[in-house]
Amino acid sequence: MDWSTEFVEGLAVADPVLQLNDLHKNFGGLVVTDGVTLDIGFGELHAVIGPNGAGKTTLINQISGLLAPTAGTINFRGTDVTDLPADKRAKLGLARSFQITSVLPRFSALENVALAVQARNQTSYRFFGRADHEQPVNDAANAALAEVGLADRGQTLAAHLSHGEKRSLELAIAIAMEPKLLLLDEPMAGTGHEESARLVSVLKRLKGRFSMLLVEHDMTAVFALADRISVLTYGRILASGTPDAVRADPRVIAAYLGEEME
Amino acid sequence: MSTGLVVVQILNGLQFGVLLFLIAAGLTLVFGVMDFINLAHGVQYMLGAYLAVAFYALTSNFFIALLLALAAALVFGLLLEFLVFRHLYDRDHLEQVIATFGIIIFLNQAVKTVWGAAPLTLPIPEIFSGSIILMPGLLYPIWRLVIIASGLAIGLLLYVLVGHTRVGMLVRAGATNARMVSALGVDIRRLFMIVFGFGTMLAAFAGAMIAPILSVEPGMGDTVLILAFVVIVIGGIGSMRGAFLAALLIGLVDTLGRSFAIDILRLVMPPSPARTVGPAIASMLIYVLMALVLYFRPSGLFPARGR
Amino acid sequence: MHKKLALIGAIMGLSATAAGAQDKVKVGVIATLSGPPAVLGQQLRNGFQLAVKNLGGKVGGREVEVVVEDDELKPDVAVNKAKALVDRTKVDFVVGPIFSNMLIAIMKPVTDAGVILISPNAGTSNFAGKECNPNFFVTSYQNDQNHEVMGKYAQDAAMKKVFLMAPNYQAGKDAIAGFKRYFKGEIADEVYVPLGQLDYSAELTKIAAASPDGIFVFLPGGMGVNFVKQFRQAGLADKIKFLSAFTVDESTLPAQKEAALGFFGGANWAPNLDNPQNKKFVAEYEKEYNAVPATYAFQAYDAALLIDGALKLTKGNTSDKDALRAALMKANFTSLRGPFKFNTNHYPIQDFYQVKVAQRADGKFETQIDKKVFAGYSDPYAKDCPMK
Amino acid sequence: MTQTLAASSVLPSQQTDRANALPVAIFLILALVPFGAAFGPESYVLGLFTRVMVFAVAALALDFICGYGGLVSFGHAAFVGIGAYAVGIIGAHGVTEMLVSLPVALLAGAIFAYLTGTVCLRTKSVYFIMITLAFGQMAYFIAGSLAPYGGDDGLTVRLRSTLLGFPILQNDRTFYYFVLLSLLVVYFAFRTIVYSRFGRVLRGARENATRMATLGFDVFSFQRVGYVIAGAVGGLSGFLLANATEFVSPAYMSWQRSGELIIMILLGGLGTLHGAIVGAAAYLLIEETLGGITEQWKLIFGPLLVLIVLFARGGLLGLVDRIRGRPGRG
Repeated sequence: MDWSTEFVEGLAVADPVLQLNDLHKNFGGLVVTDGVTLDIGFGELHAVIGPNGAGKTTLINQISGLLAPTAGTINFRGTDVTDLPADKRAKLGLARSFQITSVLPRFSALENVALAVQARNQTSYRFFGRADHEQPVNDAANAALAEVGLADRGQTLAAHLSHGEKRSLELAIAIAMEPKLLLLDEPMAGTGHEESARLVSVLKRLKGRFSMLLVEHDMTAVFALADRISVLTYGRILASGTPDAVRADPRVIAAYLGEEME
Repeated sequence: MSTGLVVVQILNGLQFGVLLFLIAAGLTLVFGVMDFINLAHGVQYMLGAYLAVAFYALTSNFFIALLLALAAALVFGLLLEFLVFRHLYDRDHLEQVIATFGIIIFLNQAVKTVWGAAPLTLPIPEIFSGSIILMPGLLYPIWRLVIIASGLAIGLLLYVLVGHTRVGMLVRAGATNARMVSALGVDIRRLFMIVFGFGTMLAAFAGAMIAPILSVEPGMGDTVLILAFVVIVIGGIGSMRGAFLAALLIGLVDTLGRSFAIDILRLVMPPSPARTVGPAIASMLIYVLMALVLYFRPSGLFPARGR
Repeated sequence: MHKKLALIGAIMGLSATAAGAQDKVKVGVIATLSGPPAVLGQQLRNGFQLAVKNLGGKVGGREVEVVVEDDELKPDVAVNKAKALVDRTKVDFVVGPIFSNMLIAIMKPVTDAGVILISPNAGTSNFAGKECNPNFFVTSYQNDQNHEVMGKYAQDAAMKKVFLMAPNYQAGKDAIAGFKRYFKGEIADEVYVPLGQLDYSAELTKIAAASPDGIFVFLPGGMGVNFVKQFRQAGLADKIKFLSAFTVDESTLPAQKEAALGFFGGANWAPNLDNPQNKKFVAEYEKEYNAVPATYAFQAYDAALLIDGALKLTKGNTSDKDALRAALMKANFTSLRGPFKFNTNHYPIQDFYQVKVAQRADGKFETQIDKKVFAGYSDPYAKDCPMK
Repeated sequence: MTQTLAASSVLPSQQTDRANALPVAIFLILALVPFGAAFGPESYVLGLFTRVMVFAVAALALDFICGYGGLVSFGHAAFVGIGAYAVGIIGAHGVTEMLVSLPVALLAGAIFAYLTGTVCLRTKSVYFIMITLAFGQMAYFIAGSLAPYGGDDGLTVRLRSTLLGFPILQNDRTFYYFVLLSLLVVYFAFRTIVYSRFGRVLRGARENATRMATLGFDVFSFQRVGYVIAGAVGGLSGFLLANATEFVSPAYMSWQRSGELIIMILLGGLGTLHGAIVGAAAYLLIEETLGGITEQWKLIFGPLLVLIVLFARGGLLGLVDRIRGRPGRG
C-alpha cells in the first residue's frame, strides 16, 4: 500500500521526524541560512530545491551535525539535537550521503557498508576477532549492496568503483544504517542519464521505508519522487508544498523555475 | 626586576623574535603556497651564516660578504629545489619530511667536512660595533638593534609585497587554495621558484645577521628550525601576519621566561629548587604556549587556508 | 679528515701480522665527534693518536690498534658503542669520553666487563667518591677542581661580589659548588641556563644590572664561544673580571679570538707550560693538526702514555688485571703537565694554575700560565672512596 | 593529507601468502640471531639486535597510530622515555621487580597518552604533528629537571628488572629472547587489533573522519583509545630500553628521537606493521655499518634517505614489491 501519501494530505505534519525551527547560519557577514523552518513527516520524502548557492548543503550539514547553526533549533524525533555532535545524531537514526563522494577509498565496497552496519548495532570497542569475518554484519551489508545494485561489487576497493557505482555505494551505506531519516545531498550529481534513472528507481523502492530529505538538481527526479517540495533561495524557504502546488506557485516560477519546468 | 632590566629584556625578546620571523617567513610561505614541509629550511639558515663567514674571509667586508652570501645561498637553494624539492611537491607530507631530513643530515655533516667542527665567528661590522646607553648603567649592543630594525623592515617589505603586488596576491591565493591558483593559468612552477628562492634568502639573511653574535657551527639550524615551526603553527600556516606576530610572541615569551622564571618561582618556593625548576619551566614555556594556542585555536591564531 | 691517522695504529699492526692478531693491544677511543661539541672529541682523538704515533705504534712493546667511536652525545648510543668496543673489538682499554653524562652511561658496560676505562676528560664526583671503581682511571681532574681554582683566585684577589653562571645539569652544579668551596664573598646571583643555550642576552642584562666585581662561568664548547663574544659586545669585559673553567681554551679560542683576550681560566695545564716534553708535544700537535692543542688533547696524550707505562711494567701483559691495575696505579710515565700521581680513587694528584688568554707572536691565541694556585692538589671526594 | 598518504594500508588479510611470509621470515631470523652470535662477538651482536627489537616495539606502536590511524605523532619518544624513567625511578628506590615496573611503565605511557591525546586530537594534520612535538618537548624538559634522578645526566639502572625476585634478564641471551617475545606479542596484538572492529573504525577515521562521524562513530574517542594503546606500547619499549642500556636519560625523549622513529616506519613502509620492524632494523643497522666504515657516514646516509623517498615509494617493502614486479601498494 502507498501509506506514505496519507501523511502528506495536509501541509501540517502531525508527528514530524525532523523539525527545523527558525534556523540561521552566518559565515562572518554572509548569511547562508536565514530563518529556515521546516517539518519532515514520518515516511515522507521531502525535496529541497534551489539554485546553486541557495544554502542547501549548508542546511544538510547543520541537520547532520557537521556545522553548528548560529541560531534556531533542530528537533529530531522529539529530541533537541541542536548541540549534539554528528555521531550522536547518527546514533539517533540520522543518515546522510555526501554531494562530493565521500566513501572510504581504500576500503572495499563491502567494508564501507559493513562499517555502517557495525556502527548501528554493536560495540566497536572490540580489539580482537576479525571484523571482516563477522557473518551477520557482512550479510546485512551485502543486502544493502544488493539493494542498490552493487551485489557483485562487494570485494572491489571503493577507489576502483566507477563514479555511478560510488554514488550507489553512498546510498547503500546510508541504507545500511537503517536510519529514521535519510539526508540525501544530490545523490545523482555527476551521473549519466541511465544511472540517474536507476538511482531514481532505487529511491522509489526505498520511499516509505525511511523518511528522506532529498536535495537534488535533477528536476525530473525530484518531481518523480517527492511528496513535498521546499524551494530554498538565499537561505530562505520561498515556498513549500506538494509538487503540484510548488509547480503552480507564481513566486517559484518567477524566482527560479520558469522555463526549466516543462 | 628594575624597569631598565625589563626594557632590555623586551628588546632582547624582540631581537630573538625578528630572527625567528626571518626564518619562519620563508617556511610559512613555502608551506602555505606549495603545501611543502621543508625541514631543510633550518640548514639554509646555517648555510647563510657559513657563507657569510667564508666570503668575509675573502673580502674582509661584512656587507659585501652578506650580499655574496645571499646570492650564493639563493643559487644553492634553487639548485636544491631543482634537484630534489620539485620532485616532492605532489608527494605526501611524510615523504617530504623524510627527504628533507636526509638533506639536513647531509648538509650538517658537509659543513663540518668543509669548514671543520670548530665554531667559527664573524666580527660585527665596525660602524655598528659597540653599545649605546639606553639609560644610566644599561648598555645595549648596537648590532642587536640593527637586527631588530632590519627584521622589522623586512616585515614591512613583506607586508607590502604580499599585500599589494601581483605575486603577493598569488601567494595569498595559493595559501588559501593552491589548486585555484594553478587553475587561473598561472605558471605555478615559476611562482614556486620565486617563493622558494625568496624564503631561502630570508633564512640565509637571518643566518648571516646573527653570525656576529652566535657562533657558526654545524647543526645550528636544527633548534631554530623547530622554533620556526612552532612560530608558523601558532601563527597559522601560510599567514605572514600570523608568522610575524607569533615570532615576536615566542621571542618575548622565551626571553622573558628565561629571565624572570626563577625570580617568579622564588616567590613561591625556596631559591635552590627554584633554580633547578626555573630553567626547565622556562624552556618549556613556548611549548606550553603552543599547546594552549592549538587547544583553543586548532588551526593557529590566523588560519590562512580554508581546508 | 684525519681518518688516515685513525688507522695508523692499525696499519702498523697489520704490517706485523706475522706475530698474529692476538698480539695487538686494542684500545677503543670513544668521544663525541658529531654535533657542535665535535671539536672537543677531535682534540681528544688527535691527542691520543699523536701519542700512539710518537710511541711508534706500540704500547709497552706491543703493537696497538686504535678503534675510534662517536658517542653522538646520545647516552644509549654511547652504551651501544661501548658494548661494541668491549664485545666485538675486544678492547683492553677504553679511552673516553668527553662529557660526564656519557661517562655515567658507559661506566657500567665497560668496567663490568673487566675492561680498563681511562677518562681523559670527564671526572665526576660520584666516581671519585663512593662509587669509585678499580677499573676506572682519570688522567684529567675531578670536575670540581678547575672551578675551585677560580674560587680560590677570586677569594685571594679579595673580590667582593661575583656572579655565577653554568648550564643546568650536574656538571654545572658541581662547577658552582666547586667555586663556592673557596670563594666566601658575596654571590650576586647564581644562574643556570639550559644546556646548549646560545643567546645570552637575557643573562647579560642581569649581569650588567648586578654590576659585580667578577663573573665566574662554566660554559663549555659553543656555549662559551657565544657567551664570550656577547659579553665583550655588551661592553662588560672592561668592567667585570672574567673567570671561567672550560670556557676559554684552545678549542674555543679560534672562534673567540680577541674577544677573550685577558680572560681567566682554571686549568691543570696550558700550552706554554714550561717543560721539554710539553714543548715537543705542542709543536708536534700544531704541525700535525694545524691547531693549538687544548687540555682534551693533552690529557688523551697522557692517557696513551699511561697505558704505555703500565704495559712496560707488566711486560705487555694485559690479561692479569690485578697486575695491570697495580701498574696503572704507579703512573709510570712523564706527564706533559710535569708532576703526576694517582690518588687512591684513581684520580690525579697534580698542580693547578690560573691561566690567561693571550695572543702569541704568530697571531694564534692560547691560554698561558698566569699563576700556580694549587700544588699537589687532590680532590675532596677521595676520602669517601672505599679503595685504599 | 590523510588521503594522500603514499604508504600502503593493505591489510594483512588482503596480502598474498607470499607477503605474509615476510613477517615469518623476520621473526625466524630474529630467533636465530643468538645462535649465529655465538660464533662472533656474542654480547655485541645480541646487544645490537636487542636494540633493534626495542626500537621495533616503539616503531610498531607508531606505525599503528600513524600508519593505521593517520595520526603522525612527533612526540612518540616521550612514551619511550616515560617507560624508561618508570624503570629508572622505581629502580632508584630499590625495586627491580618487573611485576611492578612493567605495569607502571605501561600505565605511565597510557596515562600520558590519554592526557595529551585529549588535547592533541582536537587538531589535525600538521597541527597535530606540532602539538605532539610540544608535549614531547615538555616531557623532555621535565625529565631534565628531575634532579633527584640525575637531571640532564640521566641515571644508571643498577640492576636489570627481576621476575619474582629472580634476575632472569641478567643473562644477555635470556634478555634477548624476552625482548623478542615482547616484540612478537606486540606485533600479533597490533595485527589482531587492526583486523578487529576497533581497528576498522581507526582505519576508517584515517580515510575520512567526517564520514565516520556521520556513520555514528565518536571518532575522537576511538582515536584517543588508539593513542593510549600506542602510548602504553611506547612505555613497554621504554621498559625494555632502560633494561637494555641499563641507563635512562632525557635524551631518550628528544624530538630527534621522535623523528628517528618516524623515519624508521617510513623507511620500512607505513601501515604494514612488519615494515616497522624492517625499518627499525634498517635504520639502526645502516647507522651501525656506515658508522663503522667512515666517520663521515652521514654524507652517505642523508642522500640515501632522499633517494629512498624519490625512488622507493612505500619504503623498503615497497621497493621489494616493485622489484618483484608486483603492483605498487596504496
